Amino acid sequence: MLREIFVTLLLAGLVFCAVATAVSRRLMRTVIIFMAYSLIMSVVWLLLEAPDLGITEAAVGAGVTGILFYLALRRIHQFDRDAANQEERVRSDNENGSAKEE
Amino acid sequence: MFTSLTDLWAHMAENYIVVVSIILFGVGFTTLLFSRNLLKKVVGLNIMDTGVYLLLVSMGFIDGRHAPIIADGITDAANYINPIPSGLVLTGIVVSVSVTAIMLSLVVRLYEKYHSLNLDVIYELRNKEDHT
Amino acid sequence: MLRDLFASGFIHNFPLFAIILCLLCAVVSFVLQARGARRITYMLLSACMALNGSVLLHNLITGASFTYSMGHFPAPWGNEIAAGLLEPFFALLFGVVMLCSITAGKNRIATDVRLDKQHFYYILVDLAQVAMFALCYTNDIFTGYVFIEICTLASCGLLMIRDAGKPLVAATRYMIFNLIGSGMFLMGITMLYGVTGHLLFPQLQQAVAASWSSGAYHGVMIVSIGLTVSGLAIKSGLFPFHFWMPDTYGTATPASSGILSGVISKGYIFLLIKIIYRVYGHSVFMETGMQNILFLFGIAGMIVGSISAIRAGTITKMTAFSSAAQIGYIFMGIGMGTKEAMVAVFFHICAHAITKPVLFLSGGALIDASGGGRDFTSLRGAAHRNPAAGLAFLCGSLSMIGFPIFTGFISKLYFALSAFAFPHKSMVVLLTLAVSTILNVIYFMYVSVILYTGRPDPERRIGIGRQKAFFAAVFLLILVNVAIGLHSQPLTFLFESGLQLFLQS
Amino acid sequence: MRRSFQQKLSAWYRGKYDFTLKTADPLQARWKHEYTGKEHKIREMERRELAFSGVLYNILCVLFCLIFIGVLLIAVAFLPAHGSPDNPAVNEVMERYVEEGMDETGAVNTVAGMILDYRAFDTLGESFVLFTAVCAVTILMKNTKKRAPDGTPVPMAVKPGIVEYSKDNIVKTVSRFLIPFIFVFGVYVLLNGHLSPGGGFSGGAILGGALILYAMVYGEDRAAAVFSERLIKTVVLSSLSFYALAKSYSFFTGANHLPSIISTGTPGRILSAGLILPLNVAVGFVVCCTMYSFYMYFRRGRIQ
Repeated sequence: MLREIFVTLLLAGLVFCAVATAVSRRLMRTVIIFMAYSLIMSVVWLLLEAPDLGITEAAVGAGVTGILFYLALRRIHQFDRDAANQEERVRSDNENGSAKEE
Repeated sequence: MFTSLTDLWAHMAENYIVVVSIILFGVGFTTLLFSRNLLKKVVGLNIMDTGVYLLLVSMGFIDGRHAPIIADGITDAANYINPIPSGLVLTGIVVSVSVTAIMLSLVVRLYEKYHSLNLDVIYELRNKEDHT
Repeated sequence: MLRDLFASGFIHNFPLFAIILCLLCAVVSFVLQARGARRITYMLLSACMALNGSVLLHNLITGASFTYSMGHFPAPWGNEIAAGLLEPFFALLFGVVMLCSITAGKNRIATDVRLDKQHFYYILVDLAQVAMFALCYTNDIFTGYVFIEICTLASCGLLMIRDAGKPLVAATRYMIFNLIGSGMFLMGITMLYGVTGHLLFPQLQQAVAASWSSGAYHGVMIVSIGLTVSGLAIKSGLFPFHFWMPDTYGTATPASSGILSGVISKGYIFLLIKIIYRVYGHSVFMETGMQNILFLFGIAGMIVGSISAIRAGTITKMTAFSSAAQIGYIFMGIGMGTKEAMVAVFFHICAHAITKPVLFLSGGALIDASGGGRDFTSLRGAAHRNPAAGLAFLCGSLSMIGFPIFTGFISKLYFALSAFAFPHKSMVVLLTLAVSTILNVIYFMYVSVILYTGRPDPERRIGIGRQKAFFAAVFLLILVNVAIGLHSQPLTFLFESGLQLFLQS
Repeated sequence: MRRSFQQKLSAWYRGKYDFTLKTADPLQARWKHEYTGKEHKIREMERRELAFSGVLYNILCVLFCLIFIGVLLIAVAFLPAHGSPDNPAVNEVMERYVEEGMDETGAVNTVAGMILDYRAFDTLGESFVLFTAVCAVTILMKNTKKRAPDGTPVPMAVKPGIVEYSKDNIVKTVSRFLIPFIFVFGVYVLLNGHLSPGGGFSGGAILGGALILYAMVYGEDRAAAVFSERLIKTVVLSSLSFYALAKSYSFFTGANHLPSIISTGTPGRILSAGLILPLNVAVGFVVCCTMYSFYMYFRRGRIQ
């Protein structure tokens, strides 16, 4: 009986995380919720008597997919920061340029 | 097919894990279709796939039986669950990882070129690129 | 002596040899450079053509299909490959089309793809080839799903390998649609497995027939058939889901768009036909009424595809939309469901697989000849600048229209003949055939006229000398086209007896 | 400004507002007013057409989704009961896998036996799905644009990330202690694939994770010094070709009913279960190299 309650709780957690990733605004939050989602999923595999899947989902799903999402986000934020520095450099050149012209 | 709503409701309550897997499939499917952000589409794709895998594994599960690892010589099939779905889903999980890796590298390259994750903006920029 | 060589049992291993050879060549060219990888792919494709050809001859001589269990365990436990008459023929056809597309598109690949990534192009062609073989030969539905995934990833790779922004956008859109399709296909397989407990075609058919007659899981069966069929229809670009076609085929290198449109969408359709006939069984499929939906979408695809091809601004978009129209023909034939209609469908798959790469490759050459401009104004008089490509495009469009000496004519003829045998919807079929052919004529002839307008100025002519590979491959395809067009009896016999073998097993 | 729900709904109805995403794209504002005269008219016509198709697209999509999920829910409710022993899936196929699985394949873990012996063709296709993914990611992410005049690839400037782990002492000391244990655990999971849950894919992923942690903490250059691109290519080549050849041997002998020289050994011992152990090791190597090259290509565009 305890197992039934635990499975229902985990499934409710799964649905909550799925809806949370769909609705959450910031991308970093979506990625972290997705990592939690696949962690809960690997425990659900264990409860469904499929230990092979539990290990694989934990190592491949939560582990590597999570890292790939995080790296993709970091590369995207890095482009933003480069674009921001680029614009600052251009603006500062214009200012020195215009300062020199006056 | 279903005599009445209560009968349908009873069926749903009985195997609720299958209903949850369809809810996950639905959430992933709608995120994939509706969200304009490419990264959220990839997350939605993953959730959709895990929904299908949950449905497949729930079909192999049998109450009161253990994981299909032969324990101290008992090879009678009556106390082990069905190993086929877990074998298939193992393949499925690795397919999901490879697909996610490719989609994420596409997203990064698109952002590098068009500086936007919004699919509509990318289409407009591409059409603008056509006309110039 | 030759007869018993081809009738001996050893030929049963050839499908396995072809698949393992493709896998090994894909892995070996992972460490090679562009030139080595290209040579290995040429050798591999011709070897696989020889292997499939001998399997086809073997089955023609013995007149029976054979199943080949992969591993020590027989059917319901281990995987299995089945080869009748249709499977080796289409494997051979797909191999020929791929080989001709690569040789014809060789120099465009060299320019479009960066030098240090060109060996990846040939790896992806090997992987697409092995996916095609597995889709043709498989006798197990989950092996079909795994090799559909390889096919999707390889075709997405072939699409995005061109070093520009637009192929990336097209690849993303292509991947999203394809992954929705394979998600639905997997959901269909899951429900089917839940209801029947089997994964191999023969056992699945018995279980489906048994549970259908007992009416136990009627609703679940219908939904699983719907999911499987619509999943594969999305992937092959049937009417409501053909939006990704103009992007995909428009922006890729001509060789890749030739392979994608000619071979890969046909692989999905051939797997769909196998699933309809070998998993659900023809009678069960007819009872679900799914074939009417396919019929309607096929007809809608024919009309809408041709209309949007007329409205298309560039030559590549036009060819892509015409490919959506031809996919509509094929699904209309599957939707009709009679035996003659299926023969017409096989003919049309054959005709489209041979003609479409010719159109894309010659289109690409014409675009190069007119300085990269894809719209019709800059293509004016392009055929004078590159007469070989102009002639190839003309022959391709004549075959698509259904000009008598080409294969397109034979497939449209068989569609019309099968329409008469079709009980009450023959008028709809004939009307759509006529309207669609007229629309084809409008946009193909419009382009051909544009290509041949203007005076030929000799100094800008690109002779055949500079494009020997292109000329050889494209005109080999046209030769095959004309050969089948003029002498189609053996092929009809092959398709009819192949269909017979399909229904028996 | 907080827009009322009604405004958001009508914005979404016109296909302008994505209710899930608030981050405004910097480029959208700048791109709007760049069109002039005639081109503006074309843009306007196209935008109206897009708006109309946007509205149609939204309604159609919502309708299609609701119907699709509803039909699935109803159909799935009538699947065989979850967990009952007399489902159609519990048939002679499953019984043979469990009952004769141990003596036919020698694997105590029937799932591993099923994956690598009964239905080995799927798993062969499976590792080639991974191989295709490596090829596609290399095509996309390999950054060889900037080349020094003599052709050597100019290293993509590894910009300092938000958090630089190699300088963070806590992470460094903990991982110096942790990485060996992850490696040992990965090797254990890999080698015991046929005895306990685990096998090629999960073991390889754990080893890949350990490599990624090593690269993250000790810096990519030290990791690249150890795992050069040539090493990864040869490992992928040798393990995949070994996998394909070993499996084609067992397919060939099985189909032609020839006795295969591979014995299944006594179950329970580590060196039992015939080909399953070497195949697990080969798949483990492929998965480990794949995960590591995914990380390196995403992190800095090249392995070397």
